[in-house]
Formats: sequence, structure tokens, C-alpha cells
Amino acid sequence: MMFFLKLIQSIGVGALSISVGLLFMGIGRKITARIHRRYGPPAIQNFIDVFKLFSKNSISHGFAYDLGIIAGTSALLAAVVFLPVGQINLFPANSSLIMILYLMTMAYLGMAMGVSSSGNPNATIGISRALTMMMGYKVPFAAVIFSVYIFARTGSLTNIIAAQSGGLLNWNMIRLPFGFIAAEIALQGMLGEKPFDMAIAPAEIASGPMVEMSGKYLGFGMLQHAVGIFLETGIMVNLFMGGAPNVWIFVIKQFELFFIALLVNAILPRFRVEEGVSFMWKIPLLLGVIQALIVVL
Amino acid sequence: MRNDTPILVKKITALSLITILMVGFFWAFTEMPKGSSVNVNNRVSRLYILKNVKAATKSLNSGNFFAKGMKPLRSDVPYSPITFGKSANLEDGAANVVTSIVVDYRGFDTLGEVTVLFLAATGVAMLFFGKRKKNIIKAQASLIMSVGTRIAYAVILLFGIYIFVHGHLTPGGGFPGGAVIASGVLGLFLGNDHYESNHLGLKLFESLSGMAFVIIGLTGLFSVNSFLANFLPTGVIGDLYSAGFIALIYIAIGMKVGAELSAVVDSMIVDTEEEWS
Amino acid sequence: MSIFNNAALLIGVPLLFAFSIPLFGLISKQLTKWVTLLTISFNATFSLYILLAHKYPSIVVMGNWLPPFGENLYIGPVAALLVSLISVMGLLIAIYNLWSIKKGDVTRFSVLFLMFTAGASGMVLTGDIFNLFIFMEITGISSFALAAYGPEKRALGGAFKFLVVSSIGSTLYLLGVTLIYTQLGTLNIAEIAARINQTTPGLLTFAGVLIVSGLAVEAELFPFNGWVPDTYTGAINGVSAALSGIGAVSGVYALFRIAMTVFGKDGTYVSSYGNLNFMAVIAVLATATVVIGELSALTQKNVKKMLAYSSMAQMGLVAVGLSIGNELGVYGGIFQLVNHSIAKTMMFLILGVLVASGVGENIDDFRGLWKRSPFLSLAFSVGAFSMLGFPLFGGFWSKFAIVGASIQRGGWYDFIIGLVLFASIVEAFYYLRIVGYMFSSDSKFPKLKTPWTPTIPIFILAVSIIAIGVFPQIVGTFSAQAASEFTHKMSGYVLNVIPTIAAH
Amino acid sequence: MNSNLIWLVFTPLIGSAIAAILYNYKFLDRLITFSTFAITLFLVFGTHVGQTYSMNLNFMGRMIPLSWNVTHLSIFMLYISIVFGTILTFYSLMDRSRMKGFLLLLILAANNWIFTTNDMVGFFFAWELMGWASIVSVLGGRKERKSRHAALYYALMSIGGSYSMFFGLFTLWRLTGSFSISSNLAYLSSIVGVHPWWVLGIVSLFFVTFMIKAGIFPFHTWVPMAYAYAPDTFTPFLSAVMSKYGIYGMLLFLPISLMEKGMPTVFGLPWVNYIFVWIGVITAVLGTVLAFFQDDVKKLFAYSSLSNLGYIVAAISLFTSVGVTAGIYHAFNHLLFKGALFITLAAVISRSGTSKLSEMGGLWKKMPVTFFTFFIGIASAAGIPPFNGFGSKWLIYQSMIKQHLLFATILLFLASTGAFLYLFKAFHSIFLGQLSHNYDNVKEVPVIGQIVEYLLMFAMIFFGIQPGYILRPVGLIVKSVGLNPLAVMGNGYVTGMFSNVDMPLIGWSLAISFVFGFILFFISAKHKYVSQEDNYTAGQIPQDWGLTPETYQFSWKFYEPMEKLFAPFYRIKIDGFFRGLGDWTRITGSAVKQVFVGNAQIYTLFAVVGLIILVIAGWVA
Amino acid sequence: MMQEFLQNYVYLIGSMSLIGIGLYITLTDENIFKIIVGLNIIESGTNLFMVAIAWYPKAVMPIYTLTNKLSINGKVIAADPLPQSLVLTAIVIGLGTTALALTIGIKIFEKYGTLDVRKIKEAGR
Repeated sequence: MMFFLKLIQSIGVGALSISVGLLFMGIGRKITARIHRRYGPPAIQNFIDVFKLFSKNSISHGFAYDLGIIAGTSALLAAVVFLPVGQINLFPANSSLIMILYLMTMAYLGMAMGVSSSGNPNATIGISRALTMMMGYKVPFAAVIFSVYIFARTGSLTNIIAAQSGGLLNWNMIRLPFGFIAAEIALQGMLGEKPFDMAIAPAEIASGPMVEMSGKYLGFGMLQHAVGIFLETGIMVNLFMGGAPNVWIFVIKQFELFFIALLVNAILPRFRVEEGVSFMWKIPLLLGVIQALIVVL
Repeated sequence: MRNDTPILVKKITALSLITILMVGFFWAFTEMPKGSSVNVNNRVSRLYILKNVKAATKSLNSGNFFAKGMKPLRSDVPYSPITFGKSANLEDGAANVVTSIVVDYRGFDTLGEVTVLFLAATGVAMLFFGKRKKNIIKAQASLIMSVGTRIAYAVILLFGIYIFVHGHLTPGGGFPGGAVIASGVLGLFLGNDHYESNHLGLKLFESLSGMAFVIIGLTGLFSVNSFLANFLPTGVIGDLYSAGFIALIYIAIGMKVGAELSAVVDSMIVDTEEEWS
Repeated sequence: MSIFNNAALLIGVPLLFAFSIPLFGLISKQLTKWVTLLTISFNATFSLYILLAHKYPSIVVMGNWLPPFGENLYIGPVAALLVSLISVMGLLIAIYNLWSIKKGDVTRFSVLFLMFTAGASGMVLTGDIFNLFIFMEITGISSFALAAYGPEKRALGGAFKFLVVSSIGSTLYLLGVTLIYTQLGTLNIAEIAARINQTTPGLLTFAGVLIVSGLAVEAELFPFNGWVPDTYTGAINGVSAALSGIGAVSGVYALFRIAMTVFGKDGTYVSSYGNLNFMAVIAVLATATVVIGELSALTQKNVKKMLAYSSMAQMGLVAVGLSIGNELGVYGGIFQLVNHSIAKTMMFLILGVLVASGVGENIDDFRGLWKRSPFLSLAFSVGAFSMLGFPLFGGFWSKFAIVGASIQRGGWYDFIIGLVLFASIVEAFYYLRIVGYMFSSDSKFPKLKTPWTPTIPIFILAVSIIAIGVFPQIVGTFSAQAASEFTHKMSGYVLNVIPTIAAH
Repeated sequence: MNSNLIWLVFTPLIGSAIAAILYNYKFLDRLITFSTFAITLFLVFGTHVGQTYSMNLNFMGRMIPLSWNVTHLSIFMLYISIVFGTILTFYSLMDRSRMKGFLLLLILAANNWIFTTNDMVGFFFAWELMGWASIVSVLGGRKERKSRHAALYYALMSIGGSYSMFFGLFTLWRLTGSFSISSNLAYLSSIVGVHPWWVLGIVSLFFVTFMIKAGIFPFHTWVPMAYAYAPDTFTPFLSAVMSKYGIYGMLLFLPISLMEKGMPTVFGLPWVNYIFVWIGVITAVLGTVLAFFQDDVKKLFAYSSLSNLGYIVAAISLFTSVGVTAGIYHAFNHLLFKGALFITLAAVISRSGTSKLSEMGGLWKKMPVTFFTFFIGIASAAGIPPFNGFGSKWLIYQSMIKQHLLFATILLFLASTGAFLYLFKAFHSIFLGQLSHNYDNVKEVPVIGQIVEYLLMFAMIFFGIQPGYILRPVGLIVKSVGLNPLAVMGNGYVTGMFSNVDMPLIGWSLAISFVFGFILFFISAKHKYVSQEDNYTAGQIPQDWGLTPETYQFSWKFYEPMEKLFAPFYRIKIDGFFRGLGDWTRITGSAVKQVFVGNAQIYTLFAVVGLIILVIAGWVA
Repeated sequence: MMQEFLQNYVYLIGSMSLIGIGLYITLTDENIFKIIVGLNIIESGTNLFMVAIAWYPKAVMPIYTLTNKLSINGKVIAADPLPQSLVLTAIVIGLGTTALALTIGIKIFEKYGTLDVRKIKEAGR
């Protein structure tokens, strides 16, 4: 009975993450368009796109391709159920942040496997760039995470949230300002927004990983991006903004973070890969290390 | 020090090294017994001279030879005075004490010594082994030389034999005797341009006399139960027929050394050409 | 004191036959090699009988004059073991010589080889300090002549170098012996050993320096070993094998008989009387030998020369082991001596077979030897592994004991063994390089036809290396007894020769 | 009954002898090897903790006691090594590489001896046996010259290591007069407070050996060469099992650090341990960084092994209960996934005939089972839950953070992320991307190979979601070294310091989301399969862009941007020190050789100079 | 004074000088035969040294003859015969070594074409 309850709740969280993610993407397109002095598509455009894509015939390059692309979405969905979303915390005893981060890696692996098995070099170049960039942002992010771990004396998101309870001043955002800034820059990289969007740079490598995707495959790709946005901003909210008493506030907090990312995305040009990584290893890492020193000493 | 060191440097180095070495030696000599304080009675030679080794052995076996602190009491060993021509049946009958040491007390050394010479001769012959060339005549020997050497050869041979036969009585012995004989052979080579030694004879002499020495030794082993032991009566000191097997051994040595040195002379004089094919 | 006079046959029989070989040579040249072989096999049988029937410790009285008045041979555990080793090695090399010595003066070569073996045995057996000199000269002269044998001119150069250095060495030895005689009035090793502290310390030191320097020439210790590379390289392979497997054994024996028994002062670690501790001096010389030998061998492209340098270094290792001076160290040193003798003899013999079948001496010629002659390359590797101290090969146990003993001793021996182990890594490099070359498959040359005569000794030696590696007690038992003889000079040596010397 | 400990050593030796006789008949050799491994496994079933046995070895008339003692650690190591060996030898039945079964059996004998012995003589002997057998095994690689070079390098390092141990064990013997490991360790623990530097010196002699065998930072240089050029079927054993000997040795000696009261501490750790943590971290990072750009796949995974051993060392050096648990657990995980990876590599290399990443590609269609095994292997290696590599990595981070070793942890995380990068590079270059036409006829590995691969896949998933089966014995080991074991809540849980991970839950979550993914996939519109060449750029000919078929595969410079980033790293030649040492030795050798000028006169001069020096010494003395 | 010097040191100085001269020749002269001569001189020095330690002032020869008494009142007055016998041996050994050395020298001249000791070596070290 318990199992089915959790199952249904999990499905709910998954659906929530997909819809919120798609919504954010749509809003993001709109906002970016407005910044660019365009009208832009409606906010629900991405829902429409997904339905459209899933109903179109498509080509595939073999079972590894299928499997990889399914894995990309599914693994993120599997990870998202462990994320405390407002009052919904399905597995409070089992919300280790590192576990969630590693589970997300499964998604990258699946995605990378799928698109690489297509044999298109552009896709592989995209993957290579994405992975290189991942190396860049993971390190400052890890510095921040470990600072938080030591600061909060816990590694479970549930407990981290609990440690920040009691008002704005208890938020890690305030207590660990350098760490928050570092994590914010890392988030920019995680979301793949400019200036760190070299993986999908359409002008150079024909959208990189997505180059061979069509129909439902592209649909899965969008779903994955949507869940990814939800998951990543969700982690940030839980880490630095003290979680949320309910889902709505949680989503609003997520949107705040996403909004900042969008603004940066809209106004900045793109880094080269190695520039991006070295930037990540200079400023955010420095901030993260300063934060860590403050915490440790 | 390298191959191309200038000769002056070499000489100076050598000189300084040798100087240091000499200083070391002389420093050591200051601790040595001075010539005036050498005392044969403190040495094992006393026993050889007085021919009382058997008595010493007896005292050794009874535990009286070594005093406290392991000092040997060589002067306390009883001895009977030896009179030349009278004392008989001594443990060693040679009047010449050096000979008695060389052949009897330390006969094993001598066997080794003979072997060394034999090996040297063998080595020389081995290295010069090859096809014999015709003798290249460097300088024609004069008539006097060629006749004189032949006559002298007989005398020299006889003298050599005399020396080794009387080894146990007078200074001399197998080695000087053999060397004397070889000098006769050398004379033959010098005096006669076409002289060729009798190789088979030399070989026979060399081998048989050497074997004789060992066989005498082995006889000692099987008769007296000790290798190179004197198994013959020693007679009266001073007699020609005395001193047991010393004379026999010296005869063997004499013949052997004579043959060997002759062979050495032969191989060195006669030019050979190597053949390894 | 037990007397075993028949053991004089160990010297007498080879001498008899050495003198008679020229006569056999009149019949047939090939016969002489067989005479040598049979004589040495008599020696080997007899010495093995002495060793296995435990006929030691006993003395052989020469001329019926008991020590310390006459000359004697002393058959202790050391002598029994080393004479057996020397004779067996001599026998195996004689078998090899049946095949290898076909040209030149075969008769005289046989004489010299026989006397080389007998002389080395005599050196090990003798109980008289001057007699030791004579046997040294017998060994020396026969080895000069043997080393000069052969069609190549480098043989002569090597022999000449050996001769010059060795003459200086024996002169020094003789001077030292004379100095000791002026002090003690005797030449018997046992008596000198017992009474060595009755001498003037300064003169004793000086005599010791002379004797140690003189014997270090034969024991191949730096800086007295200049002759080693050239002589080993110059000589034909059978002779090189004999020099390293027989000559070096007796040289090291003589050195340590003098340093440990004659000059030695019993203790936990044997030291020596006199102002200078000769054991320490030897340890320093030996370490220098190991390091210099291995480093010089490192860049050799010529395998024979490499083996020569390695031989030198191994003798240094033996000397390091013996110079530690406790039972474990001496055990290791003697064990290492046996192992080195077996392995190096085998490697030189293999090299001889290879060179005779047209493989060069250069390391590049060893490429792909495994395909060309599996047996020889396997045997060579076995020897190399034994040198390196590969477990399950003979060398392991001896190296183990030597290192163990030096560390047990501690102090500056830690430093020495550190250097030695560094040198061993260098050694490992060049031996493994050869082994690697042999087992590479890039060879274009046809298979070698290996004659069967020389493979007999090689096979026996290879098998014995592995046998010793698996059952170290084959050598270890005797080596342990030998160690006890070396480290207890009174009970191990003097009292067996002159039982009544310490009656009071 | 305790004599079965002896048989643990002797059975493989006997097997080895038989196999050596039959080594020309490859299949028989392998069969005997496999069956000996299986028999040994049965013998291990009969072994239990606390069993002891002793016998005396006659060494120069003195009895040296050889003793055996089975501890929790030893039985754990025995099981994992022998089970893996059995699987590997089963795989090797149908294998074409030049691995010699009898050498593997010699290593097995040494393996059993090392893990069960309680005396240093036996330990040393077995260590040497293992070292030499593995050196000879390395010789049989595909590239002969290179494997010879690698074996030589390995041999020199290994000899250096064993001499170091030699020194250490005899030093201990000098101090205690005993060879027994347990009593010597007790002795060291008892004097560590009084003479910490002494103990440090002795222990470091042993640690040098262990670090060389495990390939830890300053001594790692042999690892890539030896792993890469060893026979393909032997490399799994080398990486999975043999690197653990060093870890085992370190675990034996680490409890001493508990007693180090006199030593100054850093972050609550004795500073020696602190240094070792950093050595581990440096190894991990170094392995990762160097693995990025390898073109030889075995070399790449060799560096990966290096990196993982760095993790293990860092964790066990902490010597806290989490640390040791994590270290041993990671040792097991590394054994499993790296074994599996190297076995699949062997399969791939045997089929494709090359180990160059740039020459392979697109093999996934041809070798699906191998592909999946490799996939799960790299997922494990990257630490992706619920596969088996995750739990230990997670514990390692926790143990490090517990000690507030923040920088070390960040660097380890960097290494882990980097691991994902190079693992994917290998994955991509072998299995994904374009299939070269050279490999059109490549087939899946034979049935035996497939069975082994299924088995390994199963094991990686099973031990991933049921870590309790490993954590319980690890807990016993942790208890036996004197630490509090971590609580094991159930077979599925990994219990950490800060939180728990419920591995089956993750498994369920993944499985269910996959089901949903598949449902979505199948209910949506149809798809059709097209060939790989039929893609977005299908109309273009690669040559037009100046690309060759190899570069079209895009594995040529997979992480080109990284090369610029890590350029400073590459300027530090790590093995430069050892090469420099070698060169220096060689130059010294050439110089020393000049002593022997070949001139009799100068040799005489030497002798005279030597004499004079001695005379002067005697004079002075 | 003079007598004491003669009795105590003259033989020793003589023998040491011979050894020194021989060594000097061996170390500096490059001709093989001269080196052999040097070795021979060293040997002579050694032999002289050995004989010198046997002799002491007023010693008689160690041979029993009708007139020659070797001991008076239990005190031996003869020169020490043992070193003399050793010298005998040493001389013969020296002879053998010299013969062999000369032979090798001759063969070296035949094969190397030189008597310069520096040139008797192989190319590679």
C-alpha cells in the first residue's frame, strides 16, 4: 500500500517537474524575446512542441540510440523524486545530495550514449564540449556543496533545509554568500545557458547533441531539459534558500533563480570551451574556496 | 690516471707513491726484531736444526708444548746433540738443514714448487705451440764455441748431477742441479746452429721424474700413512747414503728441473708459427 | 684432532696425472682431455664423499710431521664444501672442454686445466700460510697460461694484465707472510691464528695490510681487480668459466681464511687484531667492488664483458656477506659463493656454445635467441635469475641471508647494504635486458644446432640452480657449518688442528 | 584440519607445475588453471576466521617459524581475489592472448600465501614470487618490444620495492628477533609513542613496497606501461587483484597510526596519515588527468586504476571507521568493475585486433553483450547509482568531509568527474560513433565470454543494489582492526555519516522511470531504423572537410580543449625522476667504466694506491 | 754505530730499495719487457728481504759438518734455515712467472706488433 502511495506521489512529482520545467522554458523564451525586442512565442509553447514532436514519425540509429535517449529523461525523473519539493518530501531519509548529483550523471551518460551512437561527429563534438563544461562547473559546485556539508554538518537535503529554518537570515544564501555566488555561476553552466552554451552552439556544430534528433527523440530531449531545469534550480533552492513551505513558493523561488540565469543568458555572448572551464576554475572556484575556508576555519 | 698521462706526471706520481710506501715499510721495520736480536730459538727452525720435531710432537701430544697464553716452549723440547758422521737414525738424516726442511719437513711445498715450474714450462710450451720454422740463424757460432759447448756440456751435466745427488750434504740440491744441467743445454743451443733437442726424451724425463716424486710421496702415504713421509732409514748423518728419501727426491727434482728448463729454453729459442685452423 | 691422511690424494692424484699427461699426449691428444676429466672426477667423487660422509673436520698430515711443525691440510666444513664445489665445477668444465678444446696444444691445456683445479683445491685445503702462497702460484701460473690460450690476441693482453697485477699481489702476500714469521716463528695457520695477539700491533697491522692487499687481487676486490674485465673477456669461454667458478672461489676463501681465522678476533661479529679492522676494510673494498662492478656492467654491449664485470661485482657481494662476520652473514656469503660459482660458470659455458655456433658476443646478437635455441636461452635466464635473487632460484637464499645479516648488524652496514641493493637494481636492469632480448621474437636467423656434449654440464648446472632454490638445505646445511667454522676460530679451526694448544 | 591453509598455497603450486608442463597445449594449460582456481575456491570455503597453522622452516640450522593466520581481512581478500580469478580463468579458456596459465597459478599461490601468512619471511617470499611471476606474465603482450620494456621497468620498480621491504623486515627482526607479523606490529604499536620516528622509518620502508605494488603517486610510473602491454587477459588480474596487495599491506600497518600519540596532528589526523591522504588524492587526480588523452585504451584504464587506488589510499589513510570501510569497499568495487572493464577490453581487443581508440568505433552493434557489460562497467566506475561503484565513492567523500579535508575532497570530486569524462571517451571511441568498415565482420565473443560478461553484469548490479553483502564482512574487518564498524541497516543500505542511501529504492525509482520512459517511447509515433551513415551530414564526404575516416570517428582529440587547460600538468614529467635516475646511473656507469682503462700498468698503479691507502689507514689507526 | 747500522738495516734497506726500484719501473716504463724486468727486481727484493730476516750477526751456516756446530749449550747459533728454504721456493716460482711473462710478452709482440703496454687493449671498454 505504502509502495503504491509513494509510486503515485512520485509520478506526481515527475509530472510536476516536467510541467514546471516546460513552463519555465516557455517563459524563458518569452522573456528572452522581450529582451531582444521580439514578441516571442506563448509561454505554453513548449507543451505544444512536445506533443507535436511525440506525434511525429522519426528515424533512429539503433537500440543504443533509443535506450540512451530514454535513459536521459528517465534517470533525471528517477532523481527528481528524491528532491524535497516544498512540503513534498517523498524519501526524507534518502535525500543525499551527492547521490542525486551522481544519479543525474546517469542521465548525461544515457544522453551522451544515445546521441553518440548515431555516428554523427557533430553530436559527439557537442557531447565532448558538454562533458568538458561539466568538468568545469562541477568543481566549484562541489566546493560549495562540501562547504554546505561542513557548515550544516549533514549531507541530506532534508536536513540542510531543516538547518536553514527560521527566517531569511538563516538561509545559506545569506550565511554563505560567496558560496551562493559561486553556485549561481555553476548553475548557469549546469543549465547550459549563455555564456556556457557551447555544447549546443547551433551555428558551429548544428545544435551539437541534438543534431540527429527528430520527432519523439527531440521530444525526449526537451523533457530531459525541462526536468533538468527543475532539478537543478530545485537543488539550489534547497541548498541556499531554505527550501519552501509548499510547492508554489518552491516554484517561485526556482523561477527567481531561473530568471537570473535567463537575464544573464540574454545579454552575454558565448565562451569558448576552454575559456569557459578556466573561467569556472578561476572565479567561482575561488569564491567557493574562500567560502570553504571561512567555513572550515 | 689515464693512458695518455704525460710521462712526467706518471713518474712523479710513481715516485711519490713509492716514497710513501717505503716510509711505511721503514716505519714497520722499527717494530721488527733488529738483526742483532733475531733469535732462531724463538722460531720453529730450532726444532728443525736440532732435529727434535718428534720429541716436540710428543710433548705437544702430552699438552706440554704450549705454555699458558699459548706461548710455545720450543727451547724446552728435549733434544740429543748431533755429531756429524756419528749420530744415526735421526728423524731426518740430512746434514744440510735447509735441505731437510725443503724436502722433508716441508716437502709438500717443494712438490708444489716443482709443479709451478712444470706448469710454467707447460705454459711456455703451450703458448709457443705450433709448426716449427727452420732455425733462423742470427749469428754463426764460432768453432770454439761449438766445440767448447759440447765438451762443456758433459762436464756441466756431471756437475749438475753431483749437485743434486749431494743435496742433503752440501748446499745445493735438485733445483740448482737442474738449472746447471739446463745451462748446458742452453750452451748446446748457442753453440750449434742446427741443434735440436730430443723432445721425446725431455718429455719422458720430465713426466717420469715428476711422477716419481709423486709416487715417492704416495709410497709414504701407503707405507707410513702420510703423504710424502720418509719411509726409508735415515742412516748416519753425513753419509752419502743417508737421509732416507731425500736423495731420491732430489734426483727426481734434478732431472725434472733440468728437463723442464731445457724444454723452456728450447721453446723460447725455436721459432714457431701458430696454427689454429 | 682426527687425521685423514688419505685425503692427500686430493692433491696427489691430480699431480701424478698432471705429470703423466704429456705421456698420454704421445698416444693421443684427445686422450689427455679424458685423463683430465677422469682425474677431476676422481677428485669430485672423493671430495663429495668427504663432504657427504662427514669426514670433516680432520687434518691431513704431510710427511708425518704433525702441525704446527710440518705442513698439513685442514679439511673443515668450509674446505670440504669448497673443494667439492671446485672439483665439481672443474669436472663440468672438463666435460665442456671435451667439446670445446680441439685446436692448439690440447695436451698442455689439459695439464694446465687439471692443475688449475687441483691448485685451487689445494689453496682451499692447505693449513700452512706459505703453502697457501705456493698453491696460489700454481693456480695463478696455470690461469695465466690458460687465459693466454686461444687464437685471439685479446687473450694475451688479458693474461698479461692478470700476470702483472697478480705478481705484485703475490709479492705483497709473501712480504706479509715473512713479517708474520719474524714475529711468531711459525708458518702454520692454526698456530699463527692462536697466537696472533702475541705480535706487535703495528707490525701485525702492516703485515695484514700486505696480505689482504695481496689476496684481494685473487678475490677480485677493487682496487686490486683491474685485471678482471680484460682477462675474463680475453680468455676463451671455458677458461673464463673456470676463472669465475673456480679461481675466484679459492681467492675469496684465502682472503677470508686470513682475515677471519688468522687475524680474526672472535665475537658476535668477527673483527680482527691489529690497529685496523680488516673485516671493515674488506667490507669497504667489497662495497666499492659491488658498486663499481655493477655500474660498469650497466652500459656494456658486449655480453662477455658484462659477465666479467658482473662476476667482479658478485665477488664483491660474497665478500660483503662474509665480512659481516656473524654466522648468518658468513652463511650468506658462502652460499652466495656457491651460487655465483654455479651460475656464472654456466653462463660462460652457454656463451661459449653460442659463440662457437656463430652467435656474436654482442647483446644485439642475443635477440630472439629463444626461438633459435630454447634450451640455452632458458638456462641463461635461470642463471640470470639466480644472480638477481629470484625466489625459487639459488641466489634468493644467499641474498636473503646477506641482507638479513647486514641489517641485523646494523650501524654502518645499513649504509653498505643500501649501496649493495642499489647496485643490485642496476644488476637487475642489465640482466633482465638480456633476458628480454633473448625472449623477443624478432630474429631472422635459423635454429642453432646445439652439440650435446657441452649441454650436459649446462643442464646439470641449470638443474642444480633450481634444486638449490627449491631445497636450499642442499647447500645451506654445509654452508651453515662453514659459517660456524669461520666465526669460531678457536673451536672451528685451531683446536681441530692443534688440540692441545689451549691446554692450560 | 588447519593444514588446508598449506594446501591453499600448495594446490596452485602443483597446478602450476602441471600447467607448466602442458603449456604448449594452450587449452589444457588454461583448463588446468581454471580448475585449480576452482579447487582453491573450494579450499577457501573450508577456511574460517581464526584458523592458524604453523610449521618450521630450516634456515641455516635455525628454525624459522612459518605461520598462517586467517583474519577477517584475509578471508575477505581471499574470496574476492579467488572468485575473480576463477571468473577470469574461465573467460580465458576461449582466449587468444599469450597469458601463461601456470604463471597465473604461481601468482595465485603467492596470493593465498600473502593473505594468510602471519610471518614476514613467508610474506616476503610470496611477495617476491608474485612480483616475478607477474613480471614474466607482462612479457607476453601483443606488442613485444613495448611489453618487454614495460616488464623491465616494472621489474626494476618491483625489485626496488622488495629490497625496501627486505630492509624493513630485517630491521624489525633486528629489533624484535621475530618474524611474526602480528607480534612485530604489536611491538611497533608499543614503541610508537616513545620513538615515533623510528617506527615511521620502518613502516615507510614497507610502505614504499606497497605503494610501488599498488602504483601510488611517486611510484605510479610503471603502472600504465605494464597494464597496457601485458597480455590482454592478464591485465584484468593485474588491475583488479594485484593492485590490492599493496592495499592489503597498508591495511596491515595502518593500525599503528592509532597509537601515534606523540605525533603532531593536522585536521585531527596524525600528520603522516594526512600526508598519505594527500598522496592518495594526488594519485587520484593525476590518474584522471593523464587518462584523458590516452589513445591506447588499456593505458587509459590503467590510469583509471591508478586514480581509483588513489581513492582507496586516501580513504584508508584516514583510519576512521568510515574511511576504512569506504576504502575496503571501494577496493572490492574497483576489483569488480575494473575487472569487468578489462575483461570486456580483452574481448574487444581480441576481436578488433587493436587497442587504439582512434582505430575502433561503432562496435556496439557487433558486440552487444560486451557493449552492455562495458556500459554497466563505466557506470559503476563513474559511481552512478545503483551500480556498485557508487556506495564506496559516497562513503569516501563522507569520510573526507568528516575530517574537514575540504580541498582534498574537492580534488577527489574533480577526479571523479574527470573519471566520467575519460570513461565516456573510451566508451564512445570503442562502441559508439561510426563503425569502421574494417570491423564489418567482427563477431560477438564466444559463448564462454558471454557467460562471463553476463555474470559480471549481474554482479555489478547485484552488489550495487545489495551492498550489505559486502558491507557486513567489511564491518567485521573494520572491527578487527580496532575501529567501530558502521551500522548495516539492511542488505540494501549504505549507511553514511550524514545520511543513508537506500540502493534498492534508487533501483526501483530508476526502473519505474525507465518503464514510463519506454511506455512513452512506444505509445508515441513510430520510428524507423536507418544505417549509421544515414545521418545529418550524410550528403557530405568527410574528405571534403579534410577529414580521414579515422578522424571522422571523432575520437582523435576528444578533449582537445582540456589539453590547453592541463598543459602545465603535462610539463611536469612525473616519471622524469625515475628516468633521470636511470640516466644518471647510466652516465655514472659509463664514467665508472673508465676506471678500467685496459692498461696493465695503471691496474698496477691502482693496486699500489690501494695498498698505500690501506697502509696509511693502518698508520693512522 | 756503523756496525749496528750494517747489522740491522742494510739488508732491509737494500731489499726495500730493490722493491722500490722495481715498482718504479713497473709503474713508469711502458715497455712490456721492462715491466717484466721491474717485476723481477721486486721479486729479488722480496727474496733478499726473506733471507735478511734469517740472518743475524755471527750466525753460522745451517749445515752440519765436521767443524760446524749448530748449537752451543742448547742454544742454536745457526742462521735460520726456514726462510732460506722459502726463498729457494720463491726463486723457483719467480723463475716460472718470469718465463711465462716473457712468453706472453713475445706472443704479444707477435700479435699486437707493439711492446707498448698502453696499446695492448681492446677498442670497446
